[in-house]
Amino acid sequence: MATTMNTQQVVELITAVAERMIADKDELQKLDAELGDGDLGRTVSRGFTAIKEDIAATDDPGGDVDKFIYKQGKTFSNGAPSSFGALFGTVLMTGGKSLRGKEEISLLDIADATQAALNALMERGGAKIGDKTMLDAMHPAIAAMRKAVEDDASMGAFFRAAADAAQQGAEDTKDMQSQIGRASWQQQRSAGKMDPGARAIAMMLDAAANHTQEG
Amino acid sequence: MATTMNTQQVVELITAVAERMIADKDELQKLDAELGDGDLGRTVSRGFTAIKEDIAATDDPGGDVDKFIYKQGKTFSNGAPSSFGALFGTVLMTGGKSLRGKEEISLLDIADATQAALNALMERGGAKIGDKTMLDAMHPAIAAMRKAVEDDASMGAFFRAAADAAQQGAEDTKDMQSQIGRASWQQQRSAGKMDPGARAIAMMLDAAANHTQEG
Amino acid sequence: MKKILNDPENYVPEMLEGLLAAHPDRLKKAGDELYGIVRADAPTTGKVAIITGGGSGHLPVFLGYVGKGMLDGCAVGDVFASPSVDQVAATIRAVSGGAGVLHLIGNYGGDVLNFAAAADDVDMEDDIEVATVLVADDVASAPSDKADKRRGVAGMIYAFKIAGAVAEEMKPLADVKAAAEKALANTRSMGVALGACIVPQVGEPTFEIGDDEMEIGMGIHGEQGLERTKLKTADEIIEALLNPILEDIDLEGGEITLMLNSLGATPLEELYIMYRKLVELLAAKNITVHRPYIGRFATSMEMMGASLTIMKLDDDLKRLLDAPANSPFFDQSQYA
Amino acid sequence: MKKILNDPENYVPEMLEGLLAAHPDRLKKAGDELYGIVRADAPTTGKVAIITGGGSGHLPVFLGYVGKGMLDGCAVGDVFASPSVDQVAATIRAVSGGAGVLHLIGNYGGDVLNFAAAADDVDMEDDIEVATVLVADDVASAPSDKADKRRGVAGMIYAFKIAGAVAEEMKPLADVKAAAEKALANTRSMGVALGACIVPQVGEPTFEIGDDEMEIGMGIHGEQGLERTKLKTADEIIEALLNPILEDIDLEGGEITLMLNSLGATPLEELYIMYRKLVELLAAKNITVHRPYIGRFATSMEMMGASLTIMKLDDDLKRLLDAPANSPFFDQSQYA
Ligand SMILES: Nc1ncnc2c1ncn2[C@@H]1O[C@H](COP(=O)(O)OP(=O)(O)O)[C@@H](O)[C@H]1O
Ligand SMILES: Nc1ncnc2c1ncn2[C@@H]1O[C@H](COP(=O)(O)OP(=O)(O)O)[C@@H](O)[C@H]1O
Ligand SMILES: [Mg+2]
Ligand SMILES: [Mg+2]
Ligand SMILES: [Mg+2]
Ligand SMILES: [Mg+2]
Repeated sequence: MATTMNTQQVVELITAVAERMIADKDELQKLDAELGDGDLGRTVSRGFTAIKEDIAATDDPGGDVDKFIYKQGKTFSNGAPSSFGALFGTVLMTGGKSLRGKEEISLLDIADATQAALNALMERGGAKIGDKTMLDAMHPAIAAMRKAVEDDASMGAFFRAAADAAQQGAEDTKDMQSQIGRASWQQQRSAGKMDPGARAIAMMLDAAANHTQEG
Repeated sequence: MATTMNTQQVVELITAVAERMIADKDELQKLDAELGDGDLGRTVSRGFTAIKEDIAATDDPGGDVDKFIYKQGKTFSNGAPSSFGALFGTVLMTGGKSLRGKEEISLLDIADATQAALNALMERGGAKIGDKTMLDAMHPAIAAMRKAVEDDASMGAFFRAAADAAQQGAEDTKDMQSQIGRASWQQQRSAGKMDPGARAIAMMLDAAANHTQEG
Repeated sequence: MKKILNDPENYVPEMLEGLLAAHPDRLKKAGDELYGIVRADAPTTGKVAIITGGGSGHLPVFLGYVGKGMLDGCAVGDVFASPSVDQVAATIRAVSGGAGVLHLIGNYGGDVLNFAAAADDVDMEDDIEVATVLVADDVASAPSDKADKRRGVAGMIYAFKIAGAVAEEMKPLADVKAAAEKALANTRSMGVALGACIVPQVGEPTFEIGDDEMEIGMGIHGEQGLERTKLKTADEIIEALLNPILEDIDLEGGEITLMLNSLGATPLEELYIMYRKLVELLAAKNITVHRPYIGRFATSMEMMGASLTIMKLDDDLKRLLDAPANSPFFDQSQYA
Repeated sequence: MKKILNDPENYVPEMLEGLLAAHPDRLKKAGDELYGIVRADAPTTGKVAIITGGGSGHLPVFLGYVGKGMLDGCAVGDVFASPSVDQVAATIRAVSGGAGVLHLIGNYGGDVLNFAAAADDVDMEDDIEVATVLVADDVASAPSDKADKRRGVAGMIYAFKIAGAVAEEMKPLADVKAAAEKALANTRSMGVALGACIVPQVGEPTFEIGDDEMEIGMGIHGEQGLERTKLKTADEIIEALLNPILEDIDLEGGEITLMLNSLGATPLEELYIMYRKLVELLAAKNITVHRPYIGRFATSMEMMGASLTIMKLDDDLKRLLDAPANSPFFDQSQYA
């Protein structure tokens, strides 16, 4: 099985993730209502709907893979202008930039792009690992991705490992106290609740794993 | 049995009426909620409480009967400044003025004073008989008072006849359409409901009848 | 009852004490009378004084319009109740500058009677000349052949503004009265309620209204309106407010000012949503809008709903409307 | 959901269309961008431009302070949501008068990120210099050793007013920024909620609160507060709002201005009842009040509750606070 993706495959992957996130938005809505302001479900559904619309509106939704991913970052953040919208937009934009010039992307490229995105998030948003954010799902996911690359895993196994690690990371946020964003205003009371952004990341990776394992 | 009252007896009569009106204010509240703004219970209880307080605060609550009644009119209307407060204040003030110079008041005096008050109300408030107001209780009550005087009735019988006539007048307001005051805004929808001010007049006369029949 | 208060019986006096503490540069008591609120520099010698009054619970109505370019004083009643004769008389005495006093009040029985009795008192006791103009702008409350029976709502603010501007020009009482009458002859209002308010001393809503209902034409004290229906859209609601006004006064092709007013809880956002449709409807009749007032000008505490008031303009009314005015609740500066 | 609206998805664009129809003399779109509202005469050449932005549903915040003496423009988000990068960038471009632009925004993640990204865009694409000041005045949202994490509430209005007055004096960007920072260093806020509001696109209350409950320190989007208790008296509530502020900033013996603000449904009457106690409490600490603002300045649609904001004054801040300002929502004329 292939361990690279061309633009068309990336479009399909993102579309699959988008479907899943729109379908499961209520779970995120509820988590964000507990810890934040309850709009994360709306944010992901608006952001991914904007991406789907953009893909549908473009004759050849492919083109250069780096530019495509970058553009979807802009689309996501303009379509869903909340914290997560801006930050996940940054993930895609930074990820796209880090793939500059590639025709096809490898699993290692994906791990590297996710790492670049993580760094950019920390710079943009000022959060650290352990602050109870989406970073705490991305960080273990990257480690799992690298390990999967080392182990010559299939693309499906690669995303499955990343998804599981992200989910564990999301679970672990329950024990953390929010240090940043809306949830930080809850101070001690934030303990015990799962970070909705971390769960969103885990959910996306799970959708990616399902999609690539099917294939 | 006497058919005149001195100031002291008027004080006792007004006090008895006051007690009754304060006790039964909820009935008026409900009628006014149907046809007006639901404050008539509060109005009568505030007005009569002010009168009771004024009586309690005065060493010799008697003095000249005309001045006493006039003063209680001012007290009532300042203590309960709604339509009914102003109008019933006018009743007492006009009644007091019409008794100018009297030491004792006869039943005929009371009928004449009530007639004077009715005239003043029509002038002040612009309502006519049949407009569905307190006038429609006072008007038949005056006729009954005059008949009782002709019949040499006792004071108790005099007030009982007036009270019954007033109550019949209040019942008859159900068939009228409000032409004046807040209730007139209900236009056709005012039909079928008893005028709260008319009922208040009937209730006062009933209290007066009970008091004087006891005596 | 969800309200920020202490003893409900002290709702009005405590509100007034807070008001006087907040704005001592602009407002004071009428002598010793807490229930009489007048300009800090009252009386203004030689100027006709304008007073209003009525029940509390409608801020900025009534006392919020006491200030330069508008009212000289206001007699304050308990929540939804008239001020007393003595309170009105004290207010008159505190503002009288020797040129007469105009009573500019809503057409509510208690207020009309008590202001009239107070006018008698100051006429007899102080030789103060009083003229009276009643505000009766709510088209929902009586048909046009009984227009004098209508109750007064937000339209009174236009009368305050116009008559106040004329008084500020030091015109005589007859002119100030005529200006108020002219403003009101050109003014009509119509309201809608979505949710009730609670009179503090009562503790329960003034009326019941279903979660999906509204009432067109309801009065500002919860007086029954014209029609109880399912909640309609913003576009339908503004049309239901505008149409009875257009039927009552000919505005076609003319210039108007208007007041789109929240009864309290309805947010400004929703007023602007309605306004969007309103200008469309007016444009279709070639009616142009000058200086729209959109906000909370006459409320019923936390009542949910809105009212629309329209005043037809001519050059004269327009000039008087544009004149500056200032109170702690209403500031129309030279800029606007 | 009891709201006057058409399609909930159109709540914000219809509101903006109504706004622009109502005030074409004072406001316009940022080019083609409906979600950017700027002064009708923007840009002002040579003047530092100040913009803000954030979610809708808080009128007069944010766009209500676009006007002479205050802001030049505002990027508008959906209800309780940030404006997008493109919307912010369009707003910047429409107001930039060549002297730089100050972002003066609440400390909310989405807004902070999107305004920063827009600043990058206009820096790279248009050579516009942007400085940013975050409003973080709500003492309930973080302890004083983490004051930079606090959220921004009504205190931003003082920053708009002070920085706006300095910009109007044609001072450079550094001075305007410093003025905003100084105002905010002197400003603290604290709120209480009695009842929730409904986000139109959600259709259900943002939080549940019992009929006899209140929550001290709740955020303006329903963010959980410090303490949920039984409904207290007005005197107790204002003390609960004041005390955390006094613990956070030393005001004893000084002069302040203050804003006693209704979150929407709470009537002005109740603000004055609280104010009565508030001046008493302040007087006991020898704190004097200059120019109190009492009304609806920063709301959450029909939320019931109130907030208290205090800004400590010196001669400089006082002069800038007193400077005239004018918008369709805020008019501080020469009179007052
Ligand atoms: N500064 C930050 N850095 C990284 N992640 C963040 C940051 N701020 C918020 N997040 C993530 O965003 C999620 C909330 O997103 P969202 O609901 O859009 O926020 P809001 O409604 O407060 O704008 C959080 O659960 C967290 O994972
Ligand atoms: N102009 C009037 N003339 C005679 N009676 C009147 C008049 N207006 C009102 N009333 C009487 O007053 C009663 C209502 O009194 P009240 O509740 O005090 O009025 P409101 O609350 O409207 O001021 C009516 O039921 C009617 O009997
Ligand atoms: Mg959120
Ligand atoms: Mg009544
Ligand atoms: Mg009444
Ligand atoms: Mg949000």
